[in-house]
Amino acid sequence: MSQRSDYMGIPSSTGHFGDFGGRFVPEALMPACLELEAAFIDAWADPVFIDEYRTVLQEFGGRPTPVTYLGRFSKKFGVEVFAKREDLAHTGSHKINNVVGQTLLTRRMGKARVIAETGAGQHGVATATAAARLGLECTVFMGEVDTQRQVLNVFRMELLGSKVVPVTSGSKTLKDAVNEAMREWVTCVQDTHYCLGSVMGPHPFPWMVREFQSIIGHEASEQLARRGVGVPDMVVACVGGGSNAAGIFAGFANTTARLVGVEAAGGAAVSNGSPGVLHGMKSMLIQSEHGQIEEAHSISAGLDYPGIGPEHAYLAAAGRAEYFGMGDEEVLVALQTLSELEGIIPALESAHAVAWIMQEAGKAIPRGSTVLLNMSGRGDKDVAQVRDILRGRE
Amino acid sequence: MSQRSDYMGIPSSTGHFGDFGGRFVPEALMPACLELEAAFIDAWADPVFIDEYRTVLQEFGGRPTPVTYLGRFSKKFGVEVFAKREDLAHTGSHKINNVVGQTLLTRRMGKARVIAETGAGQHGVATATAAARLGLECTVFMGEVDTQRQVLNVFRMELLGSKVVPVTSGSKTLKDAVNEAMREWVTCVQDTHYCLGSVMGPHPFPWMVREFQSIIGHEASEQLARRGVGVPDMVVACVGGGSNAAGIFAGFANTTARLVGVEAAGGAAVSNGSPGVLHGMKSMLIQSEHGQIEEAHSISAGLDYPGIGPEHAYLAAAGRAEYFGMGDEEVLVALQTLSELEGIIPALESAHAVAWIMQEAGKAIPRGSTVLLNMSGRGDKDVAQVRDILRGRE
Amino acid sequence: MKSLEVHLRELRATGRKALVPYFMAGVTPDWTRHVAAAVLGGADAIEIGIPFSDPMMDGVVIQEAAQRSLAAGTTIDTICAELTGASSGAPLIAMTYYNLFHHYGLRRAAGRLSASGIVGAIVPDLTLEESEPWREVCDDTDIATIFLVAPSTTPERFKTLASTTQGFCYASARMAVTGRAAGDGDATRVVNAVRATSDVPTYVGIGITTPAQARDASQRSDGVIVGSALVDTILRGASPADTEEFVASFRRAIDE
Amino acid sequence: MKSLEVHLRELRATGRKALVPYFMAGVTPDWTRHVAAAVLGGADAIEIGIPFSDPMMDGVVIQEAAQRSLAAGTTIDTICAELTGASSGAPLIAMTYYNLFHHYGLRRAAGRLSASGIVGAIVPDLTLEESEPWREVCDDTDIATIFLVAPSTTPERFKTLASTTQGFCYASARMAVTGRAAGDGDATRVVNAVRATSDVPTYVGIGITTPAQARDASQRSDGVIVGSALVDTILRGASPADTEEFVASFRRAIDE
Ligand SMILES: Cc1ncc(COP(=O)(O)O)c(C=O)c1O
Ligand SMILES: Cc1ncc(COP(=O)(O)O)c(C=O)c1O
Repeated sequence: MSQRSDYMGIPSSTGHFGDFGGRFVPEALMPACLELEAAFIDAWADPVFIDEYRTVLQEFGGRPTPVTYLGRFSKKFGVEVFAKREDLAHTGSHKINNVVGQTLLTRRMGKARVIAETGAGQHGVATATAAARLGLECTVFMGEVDTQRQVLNVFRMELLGSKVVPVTSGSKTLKDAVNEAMREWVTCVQDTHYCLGSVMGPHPFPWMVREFQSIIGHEASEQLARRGVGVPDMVVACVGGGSNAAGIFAGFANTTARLVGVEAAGGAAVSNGSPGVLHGMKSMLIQSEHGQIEEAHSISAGLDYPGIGPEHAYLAAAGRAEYFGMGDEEVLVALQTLSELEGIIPALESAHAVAWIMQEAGKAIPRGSTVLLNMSGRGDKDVAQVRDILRGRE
Repeated sequence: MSQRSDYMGIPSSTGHFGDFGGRFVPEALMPACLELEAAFIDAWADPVFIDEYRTVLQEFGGRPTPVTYLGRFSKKFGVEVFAKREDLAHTGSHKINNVVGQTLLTRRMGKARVIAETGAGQHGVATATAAARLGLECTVFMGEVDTQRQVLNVFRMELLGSKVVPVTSGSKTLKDAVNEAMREWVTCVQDTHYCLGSVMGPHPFPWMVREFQSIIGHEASEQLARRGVGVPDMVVACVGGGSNAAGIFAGFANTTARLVGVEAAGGAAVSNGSPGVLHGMKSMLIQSEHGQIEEAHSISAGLDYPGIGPEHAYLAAAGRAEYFGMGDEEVLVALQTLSELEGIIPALESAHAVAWIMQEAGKAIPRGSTVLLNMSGRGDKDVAQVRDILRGRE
Repeated sequence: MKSLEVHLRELRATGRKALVPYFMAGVTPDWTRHVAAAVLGGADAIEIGIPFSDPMMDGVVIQEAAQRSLAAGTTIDTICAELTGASSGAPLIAMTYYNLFHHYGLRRAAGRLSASGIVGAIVPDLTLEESEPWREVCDDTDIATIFLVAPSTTPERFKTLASTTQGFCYASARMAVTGRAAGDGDATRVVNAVRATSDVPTYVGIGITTPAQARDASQRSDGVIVGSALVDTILRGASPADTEEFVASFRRAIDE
Repeated sequence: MKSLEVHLRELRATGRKALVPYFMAGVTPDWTRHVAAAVLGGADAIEIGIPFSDPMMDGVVIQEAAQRSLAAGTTIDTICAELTGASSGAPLIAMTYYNLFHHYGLRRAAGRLSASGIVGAIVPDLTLEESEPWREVCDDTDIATIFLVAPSTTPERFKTLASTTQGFCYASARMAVTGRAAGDGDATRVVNAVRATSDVPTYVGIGITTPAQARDASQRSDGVIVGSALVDTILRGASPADTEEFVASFRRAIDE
């Protein structure tokens, strides 16, 4: 197992993690990226900012989230599994960590408005939430197909005072929502911050979002230490853009823990993709033989993204983290298994990580290993969909 | 303001709070009530039990829940409002506190099965959750009308491994579900615990559930003290059966804080009811001139109960707490207002307390008062309903 | 001793096993004629159900009957009015839930029942521990308060309940609500537990649905209570004559 | 100096304002005839859009054109094949997103473009900071790499961009993607900012939709780029003759 002491530190000055990352945006956005980078560097070195970020996450966001020992699940699969409970954070997933950070930064930069992209709506709801709390204006771009699939999340954002704009270009889903948010950002970059939802996009987003999410890993590391578990043998997280995984990996990148990211089989940018440039970054992407970006396909909307954050591409290339794909079928079974055994209904996204553990317990995960699972979100948002699928089979 | 030092202590040996409470159950259930009382007294004096209860709530349930200062809301209404965030507890409301306690007690009594009643499904989902965690068999009784209104909660319980039994008697809603659970309990009391969902039913339930919920008030009191707020001027909570209110009141019953319970106007057992006997207790009930129990009517299923826990009836009679009703209209507005100003979508139940604060700020609540609001649950479960109502008006 | 108990002890002394059918008052307009018919058919006492919105101890049949009766506007007053003057020839025992009496006013309720000829009351959700106010007001009338015992009842409670009940002791044969499980279940054990501490007449109820079951149960006790099976026939349209024959069939089996 | 820049500087020296229309390659089967028609109509250079699935800098019109073209199977190779041999009479400039070149292989892509007669490339998501690898492989060909400047560009970046761009400097008149807002917005300020640090020809694009706007913008700069407005007519079925007239109308306005 490679063990260097400099993983997940500060990227190069141009925002590169090894061969990946960087900035690939219209010139119109470059000044905003630079301004954001400077503002973030400044804020992240300011104890007052950090204190407010932490306080808001604690008093508003529900942090620290607990680590739950999954007793019956562990017994059944012969590995010792601890779950970091991001499902208990406000709005139901880790997304709140990032948006609290970015909205505070927005205010600090003197901007009065945020825009965001969203797929199923989790990041959109989180952004709308954090924006409401600060009284920031908020517009969320969402593929038209997704607005129809997720009418309730659209309504949630509206309740929170945000405007939701259906995106009708391309495949009308998440990647097009990102494109559209970027296009919008070009027109209003002066007074508007683009609150990106994962460790992707142009520098400094992948780094900044990872920093805002790293509270997951730092908390978990401390919690496991306090519980006497110490460094787990393995840390497992699902990967869409990769923010929850980056967040939890950050607490263990320079330990002996094996880091495993689980992508949707139908959107496995590391396993099935190739290097490319999209949405402002160089990373691993699912693309056609001609370099056209392909749509990802997954039962879980949050993993329906054809790319992965550039730092993950780097961690994979460097051999520090491993990435695997899990299919929809196994994910459905995992969701049911965890619900029945532990009383925790995981988000379909998070269920990818559960499924991988179930599949590999006693194989890639030696019996008796300690495994830290990132329960990135709760399954409430997915219950209607899962019900329809399972009922459809009866 | 009355200020005695003995509110919310241990009820009389027969389970009375003043004129209210007691036990009104078929003889077949009396031994079980007595056994439960003894088991609870024993457990609640056992540091090992208390420690496990607290640990499970912490590591599994997400406690302590934070207290959030509602800055924009406070500014708008001229009172200083702090919200105790039970919406962040596992399963989305305070209900988890009670079911964790009762399921641990079930195991301690050597019983392998729980039954529960549920209205909209919150208590049912919570019970199914806690039962899954301990591997207890679980059956939930739910009015047939409610199973149809809340198909997703039915599915959630099923996912968690519970059996949901639609109740077709009477009005086919919550009160009939309680009746049916009681009827079932008669048949299986030997190996089955009835996990009642609020501070109601025969002794020791009202006391026991209040004790399991009092963690809300004790935490909040400590949190406000640590924040320098000290004892708030007022503590406001919604009241269905009254468990979240009892839980938060318990931390302030013997302080100078005014205690306010907000019922649904269409189920205001204290304001519009009269003393009576139902579901094993003597309390305030909504009933016809002939003593037939009437259906409660509220936009929020969780407050759709024609009674109130007996200790509340006592606190009202003793003048220690005040109870008011809020109508559906005001509640809808309150839900929207809080969402937009604070990024917290409250449960419709909790929105009753919000609505009362909005109505009385500057009136019954003097300007500048500090108010502790119990955010008993999150509104995600209600979003579809609220959307339908608001859309229906457009 | 209340007159009901005097009467039932005398009955027992004759060697006759008591047959106590249950009727839901007001379930049909001619319900009092069913009561009279039951007496003709050989009933020794009659339970008069007063419908309550939330009958926690009752199964679907009696729930249904209660709902029909309530829908027809039945109240304590309407029942008492219909009973007053209509002598049935057998003791009448009210059966209902405590809230109705509580709401009506305990003293007023006891007086009203008594004035209309009722001599006993079964209130399944009124526990021994909570019964004092009710028993006190009944002391000023001739209404006997009848308690239930159940298979789950503890030895200590058997003792207190058997010594407190008036008229007879209602022995639940099973851990079940009315009309749910059939058969006499734990009847023998429950009856013997009562007999071990008291000589009060002890009748078996809950789950007696056929003449054969009634015969078996009566052999181990002082009598039987037949509820849901009879109410069911009335819900399905039985005439008073049918009721008379229904009761008579149980009578014959018991007397065999 | 790349031949494109030499050519465009010479053009400027004649006092003629450059008119650069944009075409989406492959959007119709006869797209190369539209290109030729534009030259007849008075175009001085042609932008050839290579369709990309995720055109972050483009508005709805060019998105739509890209989708149609992709659906028809357009690739770098098909475009180059169609261009090869078809001399258009004006310099051809590729415009697309970086992933296509990256995926094709930078060196291979530059070679292929060059071999089919293309002399410039506009890659709007290729920032100056990331452009070195691409510019390096272009150095082995005659492809000029054209950079954009925008109203938000800082003084420092104006300097570097104006000195790095080859062929001409693409001045976004507005903070907008293609085809979204009309008018020349901040054109004067942006063009002047470039001119303050460099004498590279500077053309205004983004938001030039009418001949009048083109005239205004060309008076403040060295030329104009017309994109969505033209693509829109082709999407609506314009013939090559229509295109020629469309371009000619801009030509006339500019030359007035
Ligand atoms: C619960 C949950 N987990 C994971 C993800 C994937 O995002 P990321 O990989 O950035 O954590 C999402 C995205 O919506 C999500 O909602
Ligand atoms: C969020 C929430 N609040 C309040 C209640 C009312 O119950 P109680 O009065 O026992 O707190 C419920 C019941 O379902 C609930 O779900």
